[in-house]
Formats: sequence, C-alpha cells, structure tokens
Amino acid sequence: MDLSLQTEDRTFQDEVREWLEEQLAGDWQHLRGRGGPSDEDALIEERKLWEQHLGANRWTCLSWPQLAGGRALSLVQEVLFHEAYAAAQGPGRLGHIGETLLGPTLIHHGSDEQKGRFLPAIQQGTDYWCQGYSEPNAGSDLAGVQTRAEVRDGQWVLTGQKTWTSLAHVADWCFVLCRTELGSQRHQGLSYLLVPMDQPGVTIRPIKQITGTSEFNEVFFDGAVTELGHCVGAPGDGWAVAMATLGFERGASTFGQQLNFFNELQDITNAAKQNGCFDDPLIQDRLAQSWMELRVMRLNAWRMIHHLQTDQPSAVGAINKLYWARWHRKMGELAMDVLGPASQRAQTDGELTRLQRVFLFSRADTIYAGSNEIQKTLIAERALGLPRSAR
Amino acid sequence: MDLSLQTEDRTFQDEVREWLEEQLAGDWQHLRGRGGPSDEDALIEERKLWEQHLGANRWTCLSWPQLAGGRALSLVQEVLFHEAYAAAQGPGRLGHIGETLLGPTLIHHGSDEQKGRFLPAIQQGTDYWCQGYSEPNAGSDLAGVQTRAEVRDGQWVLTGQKTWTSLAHVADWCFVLCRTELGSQRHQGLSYLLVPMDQPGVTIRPIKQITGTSEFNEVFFDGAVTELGHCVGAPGDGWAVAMATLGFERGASTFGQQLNFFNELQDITNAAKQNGCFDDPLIQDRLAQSWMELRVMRLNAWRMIHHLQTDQPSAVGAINKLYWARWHRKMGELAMDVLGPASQRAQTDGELTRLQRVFLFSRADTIYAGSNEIQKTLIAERALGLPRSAR
Amino acid sequence: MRFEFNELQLELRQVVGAFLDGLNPTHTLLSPEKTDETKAWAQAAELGLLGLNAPEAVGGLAGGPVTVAALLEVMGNRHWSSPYLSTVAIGLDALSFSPDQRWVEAIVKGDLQVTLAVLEGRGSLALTDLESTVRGGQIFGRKNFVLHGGAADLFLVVAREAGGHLGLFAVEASAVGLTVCGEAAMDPGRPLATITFEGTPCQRLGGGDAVERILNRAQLYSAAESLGGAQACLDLAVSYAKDRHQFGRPIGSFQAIQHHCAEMLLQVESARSAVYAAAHAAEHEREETAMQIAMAQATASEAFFFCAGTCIQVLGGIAITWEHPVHLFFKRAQGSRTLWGDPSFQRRRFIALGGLDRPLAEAP
Amino acid sequence: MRFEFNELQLELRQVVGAFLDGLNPTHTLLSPEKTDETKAWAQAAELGLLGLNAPEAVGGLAGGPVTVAALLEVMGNRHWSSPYLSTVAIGLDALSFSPDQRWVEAIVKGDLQVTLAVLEGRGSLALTDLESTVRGGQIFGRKNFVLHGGAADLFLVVAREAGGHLGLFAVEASAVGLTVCGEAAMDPGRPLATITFEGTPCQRLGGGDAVERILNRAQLYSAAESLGGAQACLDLAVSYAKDRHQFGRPIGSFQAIQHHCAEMLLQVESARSAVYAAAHAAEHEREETAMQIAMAQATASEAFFFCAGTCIQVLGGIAITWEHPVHLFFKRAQGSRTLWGDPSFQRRRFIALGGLDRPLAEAP
Repeated sequence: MDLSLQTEDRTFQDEVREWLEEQLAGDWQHLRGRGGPSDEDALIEERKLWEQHLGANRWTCLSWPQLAGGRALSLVQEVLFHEAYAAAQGPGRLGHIGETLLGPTLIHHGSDEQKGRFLPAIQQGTDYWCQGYSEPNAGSDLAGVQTRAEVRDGQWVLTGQKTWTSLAHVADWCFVLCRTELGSQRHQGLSYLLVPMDQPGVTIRPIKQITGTSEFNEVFFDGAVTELGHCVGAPGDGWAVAMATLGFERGASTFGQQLNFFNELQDITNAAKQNGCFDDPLIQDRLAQSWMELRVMRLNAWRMIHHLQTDQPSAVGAINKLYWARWHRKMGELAMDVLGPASQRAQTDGELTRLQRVFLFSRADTIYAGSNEIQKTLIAERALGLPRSAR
Repeated sequence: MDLSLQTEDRTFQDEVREWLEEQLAGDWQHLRGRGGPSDEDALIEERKLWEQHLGANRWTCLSWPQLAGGRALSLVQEVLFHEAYAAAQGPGRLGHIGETLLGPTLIHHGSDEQKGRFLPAIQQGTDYWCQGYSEPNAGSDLAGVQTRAEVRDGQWVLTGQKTWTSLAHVADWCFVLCRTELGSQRHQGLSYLLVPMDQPGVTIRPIKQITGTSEFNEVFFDGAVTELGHCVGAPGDGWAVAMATLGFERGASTFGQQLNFFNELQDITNAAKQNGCFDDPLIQDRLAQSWMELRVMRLNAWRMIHHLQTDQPSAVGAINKLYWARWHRKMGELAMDVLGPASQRAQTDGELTRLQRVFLFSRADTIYAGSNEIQKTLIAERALGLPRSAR
Repeated sequence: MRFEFNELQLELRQVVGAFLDGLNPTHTLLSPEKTDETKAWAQAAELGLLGLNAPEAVGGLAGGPVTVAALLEVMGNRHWSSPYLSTVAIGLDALSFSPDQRWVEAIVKGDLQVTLAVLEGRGSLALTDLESTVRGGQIFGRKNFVLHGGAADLFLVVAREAGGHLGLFAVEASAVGLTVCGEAAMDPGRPLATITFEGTPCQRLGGGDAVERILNRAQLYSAAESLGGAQACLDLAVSYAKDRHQFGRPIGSFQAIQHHCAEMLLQVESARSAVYAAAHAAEHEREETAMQIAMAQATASEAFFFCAGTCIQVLGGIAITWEHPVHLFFKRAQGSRTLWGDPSFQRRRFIALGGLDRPLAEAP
Repeated sequence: MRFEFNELQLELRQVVGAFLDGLNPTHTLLSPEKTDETKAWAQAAELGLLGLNAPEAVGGLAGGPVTVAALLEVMGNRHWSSPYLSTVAIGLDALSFSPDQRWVEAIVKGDLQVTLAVLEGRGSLALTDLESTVRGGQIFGRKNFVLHGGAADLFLVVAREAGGHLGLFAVEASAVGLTVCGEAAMDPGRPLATITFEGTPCQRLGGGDAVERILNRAQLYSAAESLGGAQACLDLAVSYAKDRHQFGRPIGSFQAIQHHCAEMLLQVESARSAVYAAAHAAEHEREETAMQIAMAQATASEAFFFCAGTCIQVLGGIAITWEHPVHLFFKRAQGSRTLWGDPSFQRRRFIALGGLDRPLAEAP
C-alpha cells in the first residue's frame, strides 16, 4: 500500500500550481472564483477566452490521446490538475462537456471527418457543447426519448424537446439522442446527432429553479437541421453511443467538486463557531460526522482512481454518486440547523445566500444524473450482481 | 374532539382494575409478571388454570358476541381490559391465539357444529390453539405453502412442515393452512384445517433463537390426521379463510404491548441516570425521541380504535406494525448504547439480561407478521392506493 | 373517546378550504407574489374567520384551541401565507388580557394585523438571553426574525420587567421610537423584520404566565400548519406517483417510490395524532399541555420537513423548478422547523416538562 | 498511489483465510463453542502467524500496521474468536518496549496469551477517570471489561504513576495479589473478566506515549476486524438474496432488498477506504494517524453494525435462529462498537484531533 504520490506526479502538481498561480493574476485575476454553482452566467465571454488560453497552453483535454490533440496524461495527473484548479479558484469551466463527454465519444466512435472537424475546436476552446438527453417524459428512463429526426432534403430535421440541458445558452453544439426510426420502441431506432445551436429551429428557455436562479435549460427543436454526416455511429445505433458517452466520465472532476464541498463545510463550521451553536454537542456530532464523511469520500475517490488505473472492477466507484449526493444534501440541512432562524434571512438585495442556495439546490443532487433510487438499483445489479428488478 | 373516557368506560375500567387486583393476590400472586417475552415457558399449567379462572369469571373473549359465549364489549373496553391487565402484571396469556384469531374465524366462517365444539372450550380456557401458516419456503409469501392434506379413509391426512409456530408446545389444536388439491398453485386449492396436536403424526421442535431461548417452534406433520368435518369453509377456500383470520386482530392488545415497552424504556432511562450517561446530550436527545415516539404510538393506537369503532378506513391503523416494530428495534439499540461496554456482560448464570434479549429479539419484530418491507408495500397499495408493485 | 372534529369545526374547515381554493382558481395562491393578500384578508373578515376565537360579544365565534388548530391545519395545507396565526390565533388570545377591546374589534373587522416580536440574537426560543426591557411604560431592545413584521400594525412583544421577569406587551407600529427594518426571506411568503425599540410606549398584557401561554399556543398552531403542509406534500407525491410513467409503468408501482410514500404517511398520521392530542389538552387546560405541545411541534415540523423533502425526491426534476409549488412547501417547512423551536430544542423542552417521568396510560 | 496490498500481504491473507476455513471444514468456526481453540492457536503458531509483527531476530515477520490490519480483516471476516488482536497485534508491539524478550518469544511460540486491561468503571476509553495506580512497582486497582481475561497469561495494564501520568505495565496472571473474575458475555466468543490488583508486582513498559500508541493501534485493528465482519455480512445477504425465492422470484430482484444491499456496499467500501488509509498512516507514523484511526473506527464499527443488522433483515426469519451464523456477527458488531470507543466517542475524538481544521487535499 503506497498512498503517497510518485515523484513525477509531484513534479506535475508543482508545475500546475505554479502555472495557475501565475496566470490567474493580472488580467485574469478577476475570474477567480467566478462561474461556480448559481454563478454560472458570470463573465461568459471572458471565461471562453480563458479556456482558449488554457487550450493554447495545452491545459485542456489532458487525458485525450496525443493524436487527438491531448497529452495522454494519467488519471492521477488529471486528478491533480482538477484539485489544483479548484484550489486556485480557477473559473467555472464551460468546455468540460465537450472535453469529457463528446470528445471521448468521438475518439472511440466518431468518423475521421468528425474527429477532424470537432476535436481541435474542443481542445482549443472555440466550440462549446451541451448534452441533449433528458426529456420531460424521459428522465430516469432515458430509453423513452421522443424527440424525432428524419432525413429531408439531404439533411437531418429534428422536432422535439430536451430538458435539464446545462449550458445550452452558451453552447455552439448539442449532441442529441433522438428517434430516427418511425414507430421504434425503447433502445431501438435511436440516433446520436450533432446539432448546431445557432439556427432558427432551436429555441432555448432557461428553467427557473427552486433557488430563483437558472442552471438548466429547456431546448426546443422545431425543424432544426444538421448535416447528414453529423451522426455518430450508424443511424439507429444511438443508444450504444449515448451509453458509451456516459461511461467516459472518469471521475477526475469529483476531486474538484470535493474541494468546493470542503469550502462549504468550512463556512458552516465557522458559522457555528461564530454564532455559538458549536457548543451544542448535537451540532458538534453532526459536524464531525459530515467532516469524516467528506474525508472518506475523498479516500473512496482515490481508491476508485486506483481501480480505474489498474483496470479493476470498482465497487467503490459504483457508490460515488450516491455517496456524494446524499452527503451534500445532508450538509445543506446541517447548514440551516447551524444558522437557526437566521437561515431564513435572504441577502439584503433579496437574493438567496450561498448556503441557502446550497441547501435548496442540493435536493437536485439526489435526482439528476441518476437519482438515489436508480443509483441503488445500479449498485445492486452491476456491482453486487443481484438479479434484475422487475421493470 | 373528546379524548376523555365515557362514564361507563371509566366504571368498567375501575371494575377490571379492582378484580385483577383482588385476584392476582394470594394463590395467584406468584403469577404476576410471569410468562412474558423470553419467559414463555414459565408455569404453564398454573397459567392455564388462571385462564380458566378468567374464563369462569367471563374475562375472556370480551368482544365475542354473547351467543358465542362472549360479552360483546366495545373495542374501547377491550383496550381498557388489556391495559389494566398489563398494568396489573397479569401473566402472559396462552389462550389469545384461540380468542383473537381462531374464535372470530369460526364465528364468521365456521359451521354450527364447529362453533359448538370449539368456541366454549376457548372461552373457558380448556382448549389452546396455535397457528400453522408459515413454512420454510413460505414466509413473506404465504401463498407458497406446500404442506399437503388429502382425504384417506374418511379423514384428512397431513404431510409437511410449518415454522415460526408460537406456543405449539402448549397448544391442543392447530389451525393449518395447507394444499388439498394436487398440483394447485398459489392461492388456489388451499384448505383451512383444524388439527389436534396430541397425536403421533405431529412432532414439535423448538427453534433456538438468537437469544438462546425459544419462542417459536417448527411443527412437522407426518401422516397427522383430523376429522373430515374439521375443515373451516369449503375445501379449496382456505386462502380466503386464512386472510379473514389475519383481519380479525383488532389491535386492542397493542395497548398491553405498549405498557411493556413503557417498562423497558423506563429501565433504560433509569440505567442512564444511574451510570451517568444521562448527562450526555446525545443520549438525552435519543431518549427524549424514543419517549415521544412511544407516546405518539399510543395516540396513534387510540386513533386507530376510534376509526375501527366508527367503521372508517384507518390510515393510522395501517402504519401501526411498521411504527412499533421499528421503534422497538431502535429502542434496543439505544439500550445497548446507554449501557456502554456493560451491554456486553451477561448474567452471572451465563443467561442474557432482559435488555440484551430485547436488543436481540427486537430484530425479529421488523421481520415477523409482515416485515418492514412488506408493511410499507401494503401501506402504499392499500392505504394510499398506489398501483400494485411488480411481483 | 372521539378523535374527531365536531360538526361546526368540520364545516369551518370546509369553508376555509373552499375560500382558499377559491381565492385563485388556478391555485396560484401557491405563488404568494401572485395573490392579492389585502383582498384575501378582507374576504376572510367577511367570512367571520378573523373572529374565530374572539368572544361572541364582539362578533366572534369563541373557538377554542381545537377549533383554531383545525383551521390552521387547512391553511397550512393550502399554503396560505397570511399573518392569520399571529393576528387571529395568537393576537385575539393575547389581547383578551387587555382591558381595552379596541384592538380585538379591529382584528375581527380585518383592520389590524398583529405579529409576535419575541426572538433576539440568534433566535433561541429558550428566551434565557432576552435583553429587551420595559422601564416606566417604555420598551427598549431589538427583536429579530419578526414574521410579517414589515406589514404589522401591532406587535406582541416579550420583554423583561423590573426584577428581570418576563412580561407580554402590546406596541403599536406607529408608536414613537420604533424602527422596522424589513428583510427578504428564503420563504417568499414569509418576509421577516428586525424591530428596534428605543423607549417606545407599550401596554402591558400580562406576565410570565401570559408569555408562556402565548408561546405554547403559537407552537401548537404552527404544528397544526405543518401537519396540513405535510399532508399536502404527501398528496402531491401520491398523485404524481400514480400518474407519472417511466419504464412503461406508473412510478408508484416501484417499491422505492412506494416505500417513500409509506414513510410519509407514517409521519403524517403520527403528526396528526400528536397535534390533535395537544390541541385537546390545550382546550381543556390539562396540566401536561406544554409537554404535549413540545411533542406536537417536534413531530409535526419534522414530518413537514421530511414530507416536503421526500415529495421532491418522488417528483424528481420537476420539483426543482420554480413553477412547481412543492419548493414553497419545502421552504416553509424549513422555516416552521427553525422559527418555533427546532426538534432538538423541543426534545430538551419535553424532558424539562417531565416527558420521561410521566405514566403512559393516562387518557390520551 | 497504490491502494493495494503487496504480494507478501496478499499471500498472508490467503494463508490465514485458508487456515481459518480449514480449522473446521463445515464452518462451525462460526459457533465458537465447537472449535478447539487450543489446537487452532498451536496451528497459528506453526504457520508463523503469531510472530507476524515480531522482530525477525525472534523468528518474526516484522510486519507493520498495514500487514497486521490486512490479516485482522481476514480474521474478522471469518469470525475468529481468538485473542490474536491483543496477544499478537498489540502484545508484540507493547512488549517490544520491554528489555526482557522472554515474553515476545513465548508469544511467537504460542505459549503466552496477552490481553489489555484498560477500562474502569463504565468503560470509557477517554481514560480521564482511571484510578488504578502504580506505587513502588506494585499495581492497585480494578479493571473491567477485560476481553478473554479469564484465559490470559499476561495483562497489559494502563495505570497512573506518580504525578498522575498514565503508564503501560505488564502483569503476569500468576502474580500475587491478582484476582480474575470471569464473566459470560453476549458475544459467546468474547468472554470478559474483571481483574483486581491489590499490590500486584508489575513491569513498566512505557509512559503516556506508549499508552496512546497501544490504544490507537488496538482501535485500528478492531476497525480492520469490523471491516472484515461487515464484508462477511454483505456477502451472506447478497448470496441469500440471489438464492431465496418468494413470490416466484429471487428476493434480490425486489428493489427493497436491492437497496438494502446497495447501502451495505456503500458502508463496506467506505469502511475499507478509512481502515486502509489509517493503517497506512500508522505504518508511516504520519502526524494525523490518530485522527485517521478515529475515522476508521467510527466508520468501520458503524458499517459492521449496520451490515449485520441489515443482513438479518434481508435474511428474515432464518437470521433469528441460533443455527444461522449471522447472529454471531451481530453480537460481535455490537461489542466492537462499544468496547473500542463508540462512534459518538470517536467523533468527539476526531474533533479533538483537529478533524475540522485540517486541509482536505493532502495526500490521502
């Protein structure tokens, strides 16, 4: 058992930290800490420029193969980059959907033409992507998608509605799972199309959330078009491609997320110390439990990385989403109990405070990207090999 | 809203208390507090005499119709009797299976001959009954029973195994759900037979439990016989009769059970005060929660009685089993945490202490008579009208 | 032993339910900003609801705690964001101590809104740290977390008298030396305020007993509101689970969803038992009333919070949107849980009130 | 960054697993009364297991905390009821402080069994109330909850020296002025004893540092045992859920059972992360070791208790019988949870050790 970093990884870590420290100064200084949860819409254009700067310096797409424009770095180094980026308060990323979801999908399933057209623009931060999967009637049950596409006049024509689409309003492209065979059912007859967002047939409507802010959008396709060649995999094979996309998320970003959790929990702990409720043993007990679980979460993530690196099946990887989502929701409740009646007060401008937004929005954590219930069934069936439940 | 007792109920309550106080003295004094959980086998013969004494004084079968030998008392008065009986530390009852399960079944579904033969002996405390439902492969899923019976030489002949049979070793009779149609499936082809226990074809084996004691038995039928006329309802209608039996439990005994819970929780609270851990705010918080829930449990039970009396559907009745079983299990855990390392010490004779037995055996509470999982599904489907789950 | 409302109470519950449903036929009552609260308040006065527990002499219905709780449950169920609890349920009660009945009459007519100004500092309901004082008929101090404080005409203030004893005082919003600082709240239907008193004239309504009585009642009625809210969340979840299909089946046929709903029912029914029993105890001024109220508030506020959160989980994504009303229940549940003594506070209070020492088998 | 045992450790785990499986081919090892523990102990000595962390000079393997934890996990998984933890894992470690190596040699050969005599009064691991004292090389006091105390040859005793400082002392069971009172326990494989010292001669092994080190290690190894037990319960539940049919289907296809098992896996894997990281910290004597051990013991003992209880629920009626081994795990889980600092104690300790103040992003 050797839980320390290798020398080359330490060197890499130092390099990342140093570079970020230097760059996030001067002209970029004001981007620090911006664009996080509930601040998504801040400084979009400047953040895109920053991502281009990252790309030019080859700090994007670290894990992609070199031929695809990446650096083929190890998962550990990718993790170290994410940690350092979060620690340096690097601005919220806009290109990660292209980088971690579409990119790997094209690398494995795209045509040479698609790779040539799309990969460089992702690496250089000039194309931004969003994901068109969920629909109002296809949430947990993705195979229920109803958005249709057909070939007309030599191009794909799309009709339908997607929802919970993050960053749709800043994206240039959307990868859309849609039904291309009339009358097909469930996993059959779906295709995976790449659709430009800037066209008359696409309408984006932000979804106002429980917090009063908007992180997600509805996307309406009403005769939206895309080129025939912008179908990844064969038409009708969309389900397999879409599932592959979901499998590419390697978990490195979970470390950055944990640093955000750390900052939130630190704020809560400080609030408890300031308002005196830290003296309440029940609050202390809950704080300690929350801190312990955050540390365990991080250890779990490292074990998951170890399994991925050594190509082992990872039971600990299977629990990651359920663990952090539930933990974060519980932390939100703890925050409110620590604040007491003051938890009810909004900011003087009427906007909710950061901890209020965390409290409210953490209810979504246990729903999106596989609700707790879906996660537990997946754990049972995939990690433990229990028989499939009646569906 | 009038939560006080009516005058006639108060009078009845006084009468019960007085009678029990007078009778549980002298010759019967030593029966007080005996025969409870993990003490089931104490003083069996004397407890049977005591039940005959109860019967002779018409303190058994209070809710039965007068024609059947009962007193047709209201549910409230039945409750008051149970509370007073528990408060007076009346000895653990042996006849309750006959009184609350078989008796009402015969009253509703039995032939005149069966009523005449069996009801008086239950009322007088001369016949004792046990229930032959569960089998090793039919626990939660009762329709899976495999015990068979066929008519041979003008009588029923039974073969098979029942399990979790309380009081089988003190019972004279067993009502048995068994399969009487060869090759029948599930709820079809079952019959409800009344079988004498004292015969060569019946073997009783106590089940040694997690506590080291035995409350339940396995009952083996190997060519056991009973009269043709001892089938309740028509042959093949056993499922309906068996379900009716389960529906007759009116919940009055839950009040006696709550008084036992009260005594246990009082012991735990006293232990906490004695060993000093009552000063731990976390323990205090858990104790307060447990006490509150016990009080809520009692209020829930009164509301259930109110609904039953006024023939309303009772959502609160639907949650009773889940509530008390989970509460009791949690109370057992609290008991151990209050005792700390001393929770590990058995008695000097090597037997487990009362609280240790409660801690261990309360794990069974959430399993028998419909596990927590079964209860929740029943609540969802019956009380809330949700669609049936995939089975 | 009847665990049931009488006919008048049942009728009043129907009237209130219909009134609130009718306030806005599309149920946008649930979006407080869309409701005309001034009109609603006047309508409530016309219906006689604002005299619910006022003496018959001033046109009231003389309803006791059971009647008041019965209606607050319905109001919580329909998410009414008015100051009914503080103005009517508590205000009329507190002002019955006042020799001058002008205020009572104004409340009944709908011309006066009242709120409680109790909490200070962090907002503990234990009140041990209260610093507001009354000297020579004038009040000095600062009150935090005053519900609807920006719109109130009259404040019921808890402050220390000579000797440090707590007293209950009425202060008009228009009085001199009084500053109101309104604050937005997470629950859009429950704005807060901080009120500063700098030698503000006040009228004494009572001493420690009155304070205790008023605060107990407020907790009871808040518990009743929470009960109604919890039931609303359960109903939303069950109805959605029956309608919404995923994987070709209603989601209510999945055990995971079924079991969520079963847990909600367990909490709602338990809260109902606790709230009704506490209201009954208050009505008959039973000695254990305060203990029963501690139980009711702990049980009902926890049930409301649990049901609102679980309802979100059952509903999934739609519940995270502003358009769906469940977030309003969720925010209210958090507020009711924290403003009227959170469950761990209530458990401490339950112990202090002898909850671990009383026999179980008294009448409920 | 490798979260993995080395080859020697993996081989040792296999050896121990096979040894314990083979002790009794029908796995009645799980019923302690049926196992010949004397023979098993001798076999363990032959296999070299009793010198696991002894210096190579006395024939030991010089294994560090990671190796020891790796094996205790396997022992917990197979429910071995021997005094291995106190004799080998702790005993060899503590006696390394002794100038006289006779005891170490005797342990390695299997001739000496050791146990810790630490707790007094109610049994708090905080040790603030310890009253046992050492004066002039003699020990006075009474120790409670001494595991396997009736069969031990040597006691490792924590007592106060002059000035009230804690020290660690070795006392032979045969010494004068020592009384052993054996006690049956809920866990049949873990009998207890109360030991009274009335001027019993003792040998000093170390001061407060040694006490702290020994107790920390004991908690770590107990956590490792619990991890193994938790995994065993998960495995029992999963295998039963695959085989047992009700309603015509394996019960493991019902969401309620699936979700129970998923929760167990979550806890087992989390306990594994915490235990391995704590063992690693102990091996490298990292400054945060004690904090990591507090986390490991809280997480693993809770996981064990949860998994044993949930396994019972998944198994249903059969799990309530004496014949099924799961009750032995359940009883052990309760013991391990309470004897080595229960989770709320560990959370207090975690705070005291700076758990709320340290940065997150050090190496794990």
